Amino acid sequence: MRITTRALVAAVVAGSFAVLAAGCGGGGAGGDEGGPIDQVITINWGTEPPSLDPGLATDTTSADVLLNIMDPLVKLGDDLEPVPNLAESWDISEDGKTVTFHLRADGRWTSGDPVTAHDFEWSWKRTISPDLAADYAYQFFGIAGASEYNSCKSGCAAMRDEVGIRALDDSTLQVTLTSPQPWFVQQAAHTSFLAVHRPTVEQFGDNWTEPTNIVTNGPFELARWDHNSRLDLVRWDDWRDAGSVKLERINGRMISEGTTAVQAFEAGEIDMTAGLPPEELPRLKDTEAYSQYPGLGTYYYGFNVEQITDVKQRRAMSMAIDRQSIIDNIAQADQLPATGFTPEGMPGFDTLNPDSPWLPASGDIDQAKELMAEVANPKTDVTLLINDSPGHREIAVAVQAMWKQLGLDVTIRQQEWAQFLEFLGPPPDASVDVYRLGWIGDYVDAMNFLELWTCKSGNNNSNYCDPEYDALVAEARQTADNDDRYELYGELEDKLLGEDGAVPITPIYWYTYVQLERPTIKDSLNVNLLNQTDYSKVEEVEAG
Amino acid sequence: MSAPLLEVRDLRTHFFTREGVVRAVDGVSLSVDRGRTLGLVGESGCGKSVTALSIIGLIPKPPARIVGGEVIFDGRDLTKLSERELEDVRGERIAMIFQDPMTSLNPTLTIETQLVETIRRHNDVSKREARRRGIELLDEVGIPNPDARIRDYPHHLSGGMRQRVMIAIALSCEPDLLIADEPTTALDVTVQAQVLDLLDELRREHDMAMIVITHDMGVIAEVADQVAVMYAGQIVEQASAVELFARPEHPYTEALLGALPQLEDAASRAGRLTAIPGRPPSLLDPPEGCRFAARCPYAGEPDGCAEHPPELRELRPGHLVRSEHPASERARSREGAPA
Amino acid sequence: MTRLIVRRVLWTVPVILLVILMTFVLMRQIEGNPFRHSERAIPESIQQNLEEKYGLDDPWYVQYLRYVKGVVTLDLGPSLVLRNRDVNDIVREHFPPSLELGALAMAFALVFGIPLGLLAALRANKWPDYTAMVVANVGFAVPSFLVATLLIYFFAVRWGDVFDVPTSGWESWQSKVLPTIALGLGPMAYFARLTRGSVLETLQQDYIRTARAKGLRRRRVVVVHTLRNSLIPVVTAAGPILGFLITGSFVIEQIFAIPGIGRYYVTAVTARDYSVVMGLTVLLALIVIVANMVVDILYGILDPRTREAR
Amino acid sequence: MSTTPHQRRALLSPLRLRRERRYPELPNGVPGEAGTPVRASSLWRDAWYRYIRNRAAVIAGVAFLALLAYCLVWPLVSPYDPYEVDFSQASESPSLAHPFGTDQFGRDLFTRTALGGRVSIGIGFAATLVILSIGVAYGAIAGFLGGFVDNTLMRILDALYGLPYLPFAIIVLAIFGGGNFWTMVVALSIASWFTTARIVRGQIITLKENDYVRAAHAVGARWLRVLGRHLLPNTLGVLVIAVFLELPGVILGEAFLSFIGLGISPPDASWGSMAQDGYRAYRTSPHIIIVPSVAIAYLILCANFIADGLRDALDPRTRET
Repeated sequence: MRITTRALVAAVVAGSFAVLAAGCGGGGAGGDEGGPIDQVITINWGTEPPSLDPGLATDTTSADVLLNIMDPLVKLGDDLEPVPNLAESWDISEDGKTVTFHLRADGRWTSGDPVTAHDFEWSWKRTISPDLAADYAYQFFGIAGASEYNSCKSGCAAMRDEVGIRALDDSTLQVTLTSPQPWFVQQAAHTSFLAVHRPTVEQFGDNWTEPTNIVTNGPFELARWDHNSRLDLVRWDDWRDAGSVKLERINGRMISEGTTAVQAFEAGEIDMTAGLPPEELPRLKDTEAYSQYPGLGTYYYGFNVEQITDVKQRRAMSMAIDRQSIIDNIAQADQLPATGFTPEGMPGFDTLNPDSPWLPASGDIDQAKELMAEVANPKTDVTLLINDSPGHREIAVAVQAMWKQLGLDVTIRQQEWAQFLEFLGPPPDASVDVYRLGWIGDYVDAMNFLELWTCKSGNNNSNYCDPEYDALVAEARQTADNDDRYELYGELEDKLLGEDGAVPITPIYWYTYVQLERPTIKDSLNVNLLNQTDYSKVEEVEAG
Repeated sequence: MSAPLLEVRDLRTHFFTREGVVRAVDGVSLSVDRGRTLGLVGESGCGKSVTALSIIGLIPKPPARIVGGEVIFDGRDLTKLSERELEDVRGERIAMIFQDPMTSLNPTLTIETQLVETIRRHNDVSKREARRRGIELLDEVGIPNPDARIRDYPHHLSGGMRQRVMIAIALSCEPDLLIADEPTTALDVTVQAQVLDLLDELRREHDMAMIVITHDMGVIAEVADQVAVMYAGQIVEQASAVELFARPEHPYTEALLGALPQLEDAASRAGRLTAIPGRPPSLLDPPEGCRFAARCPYAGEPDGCAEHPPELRELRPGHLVRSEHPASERARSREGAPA
Repeated sequence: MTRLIVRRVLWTVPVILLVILMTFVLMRQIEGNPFRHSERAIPESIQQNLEEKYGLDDPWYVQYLRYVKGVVTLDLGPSLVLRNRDVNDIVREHFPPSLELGALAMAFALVFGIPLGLLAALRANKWPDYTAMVVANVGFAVPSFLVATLLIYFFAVRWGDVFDVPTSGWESWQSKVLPTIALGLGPMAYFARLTRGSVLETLQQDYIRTARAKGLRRRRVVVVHTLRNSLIPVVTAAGPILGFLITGSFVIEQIFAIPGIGRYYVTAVTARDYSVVMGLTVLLALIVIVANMVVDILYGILDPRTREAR
Repeated sequence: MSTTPHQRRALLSPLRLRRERRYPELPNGVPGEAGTPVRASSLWRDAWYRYIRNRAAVIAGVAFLALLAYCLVWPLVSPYDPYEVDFSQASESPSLAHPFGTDQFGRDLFTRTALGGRVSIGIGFAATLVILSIGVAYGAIAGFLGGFVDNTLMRILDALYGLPYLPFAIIVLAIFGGGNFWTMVVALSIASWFTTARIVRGQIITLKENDYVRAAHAVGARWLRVLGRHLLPNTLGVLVIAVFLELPGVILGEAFLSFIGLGISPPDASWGSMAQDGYRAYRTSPHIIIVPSVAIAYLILCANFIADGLRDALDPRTRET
């Protein structure tokens, strides 16, 4: 069924100029023919969600779906602070090591069973268990006994009981942490911390997430899942707060190619899509459908400090990069030129941001050249490692040209993703001098960014190792007080990028999320800093 | 005397190629009476096959085109007929068989299909009836066990057998004229005679006229009533077979006959016609005068052969020749002025 | 004929084993970790759990034998990347669209290509010939991604209201039009050229002259005598092309967001999903082998000479 | 022997476009046929004469040489640095200063297309040569040794014949971690030689049965000498044709791989990777995808017509008549 004609009629009825001005159809596919607002929208998930099992999901697409079909204990508010959801409240013990969630009594599974604290205990321990071999088991490693249980070889059952997750009764969930972790409650908003329906999982095994089997407990139900093609959600009318949910149905396509997605949007086939190709942004920016959200992520270039040993060279190279030009000409989504590693929007940003002298927004080629001249044994043949997804290549070419002015001969080495990760290490391959990467927050605390650069971090691809840095990170972990901790984060940032910083990395920009949204739903749509959309709050409205 | 069955008058078929106009058939006239056999003889490339194909309108168009002349068959000029009208003549009134039986039958269809489609094309009969006739025909042309053979594909049969199938197909609608283009050239020596005998026998039985095209004087001697000798796109001599063999006039005919081995000797066949020194002229740009002049042992300055093409003239009743130096005249002049 | 088929089927076994071995050896050369999909590191213990779960810590010959066994028992094992899915599921879900797309494109190529080539040959060196051959040459030479892009832009975006075809997807019949054309245009051009050449060659055959000398109507000469014999090289070329269309359409699948096997193959290689790559490669080899067998059979039907020769 | 002769013919004849008709017993003087005065020329000179009579092939040949000259010479004399990034001139439409416009980095596309052509054509020919070498070796061994070896090798080919090479190319590129000139060559040739092997083997078998080879063998010439002196030179014609028949497939393969992001590393470019750059920008700057795509089409057209011309000039079957 095509929607163009009806949608145009609908638009005229609603007296909307915007839809016509956008030059395309509008409204959603499906739904009843009656009113102008059918509360059915069609979105683009982008890709196939690799898994709808909260224990196994590791990616943003799966999270997008899961957070709308499942009921997390807490959600994140506008400032990323935890907001009660299925847990109506929580207590944190004096020492900060014990967190107790109090669940609402009206949580229900689609099977009719109530959602209890026991569900969470079982689900979380399932994710931690070595049998499931979940990638994100480590999300739980802040819980006492979790990492031990995950790597157990024998006596696993006993170790399972040692894990600090306990349902005291149907509505009380007590978690014991290894250290005070002020971000733990926010972390509980992550998909890994959702509960699964035990009888269903036990009955169907790996196939429990198929649409015919799955039992969920969120505002929407999985209506249809054609792999790599369609994933549709419908409102679950028996959800505890179904009255507040406006959308009746979310039809989801899976269009991974950005150009294709934009075409589908302009042809009126979808009402919303992210993943816009940067090349298209100048054209799309002027349309009403374009919208842009700040993101909690950093796009950066990392130096292999064992290859580019002189800090002055690293500083010079960092200064030579014209970040604003890269943003304006290549990335094109009004990203912010980075002034530190931790992105703007992170709680405590004002305190911790180093306002690094090595990261001038528009570059400072003269000073960079001066610095470069002081380098005793500069490494002039530089290999820059990037992966082959769209976008990185263009930035690399620009940076290559910028560094050429410092007399550096940069070879861009483009590798496909899995191989690229192998080369990154850690430790990185000796042939790598500079690499590109991005980091997007898992949870809302600068720790999530700054712990990357500890000596033993699995994500420290720079060979940077400073015991003082590690000590500061350890101290911060034990510091429950936010302000004190933010001070420590500031020191960490200075170590990286401050006046005397080692500059093991040179952040380029802080992410923004851009997407096209039909004006009829735009105002009610909200994408948070972690790039999550809560469709239970979305409504199709008349365009303003 | 009744009108001949086929009369070709001043036929000109030219090939229009990128290099220029090739005058493959350049003013050929000949006639065939009902029930008689005309032998058309000449070396390869002289235009005899193109003449035959022009008669039934099968020349490759483009690049070939009949640029002049008439082909009067049974009172109708075939060159004036449309393709559809010609299709009705072909197979039904004039049939043709070709040199190479190995390639002239469609390898992907059974003998039956190829016979039946011909019969049914020209006769309004049922499939069954057509098949019955087909078997009869195969029997008539001497194929053993015809009701089994009819289901075979051509590649099951030997060359001689295939040529018999071709003959059966050609005869299937009782044509008035059968054109046989080098019907025996591709066959084994032992088979050649059988096929020729068969053709001659069938001609008599069915009261057909026949044009036999060949470069083999032996074949002519065996089957032809009348003979036309072609050279470089033109008829150079025409007479009854008896007359021609007894008193050849054109130096070219003489050479052909002179080169004829005494016995049917296959081994020397290949060399037979090239025994005449020199090569025929290119028809792309034929010489203005006599086309045989370059190879003619008698051509000399005073005769003007090089400038003025000789006309076809009747030396004796029924004996035409295109030469300034026919044998009989040469003999006379030799008598007058002994060397 | 039957013996031929039986022999070909029997030969399939060693060839499939060879393909498995080839793929296995190639895949083992690839560096990369099927369990690490993002820049986030995976703790050692979790990595070990995963390798144990999927048997990647076994010696290579054990793994190879497991793959062989999987192929024999038609159980291709679990995907290493899509955690809730078996390779069998993936094949079942992603193969039909590819098969359909390939078949449609093939049908398009044949239905338009053969008549175009025939027309060109029958009007050789006249304007229909030149027109057809310009179409064929351009269709053959222009890369399919440009064709796809232009088709989408003009027919789905620019004049979308007129033509009523969507830009992407694989659901309604309208959504299948543009991908079919984009994928089928190249083969169509190829078949047109092939048919033209083949018909021209057949037309020179002595048996065509015979058919005409028999007075057969032109239509019969063309359809029964010329076309049938001319199709032999077309059929021969069609086998590999079908294989290519079904499996090699990843660019088209990508551009049109079609949930097919070609698009998935690239993803699987990139993600180091060994079991999926292995399964898909074997499937692909099977398709090609079957396509070749079909060609041989068709070939035997079209050309009786080859029927008994074997 | 199964299907070989016809399949071989199919492989050689697909692109046959202009071929003089064979006339029924041709009259003297019709070009290229019996009766033409015998030129005492070698096979290759004869082929050359046939080739230059084919107008389309001659035009294609000249066009191809012009393309080569452009790709090789223009970057040396171009006023623009093909690597210099200048965003102030980004994505300009074709103009007098930039006949093909500029790309997203403000680089002159006329210059970059020439550079991309070097890479694409270079990869194309290198991969084709690798394919032919493997194919010749395999085909020659099979055709020459015959018997059991031939049978086994050919059954394997029968089954693999038509196996799409792109999936294997993708795996190979993953092994190397990405594309550069030589990894692309390996990727594009690793599973593409089956067809060539069949052609060569068929050719060798046919020639092996030829009288002069038998004669050479009968007078005691060694096989190796027969192979070197008689068989391979006679296969050469087929191989020259095969180069231009394979080329379009390889060029397109390179373009497809580049298009899905497995192409060669920047700032170098091939036509395929340039098209990939252009694809995402096609709405605002369509010339960026059209220029390299048209270049690919141009090259393929040239290769097709050259292959046609060469085949008509060299095809032994035409010669025999």
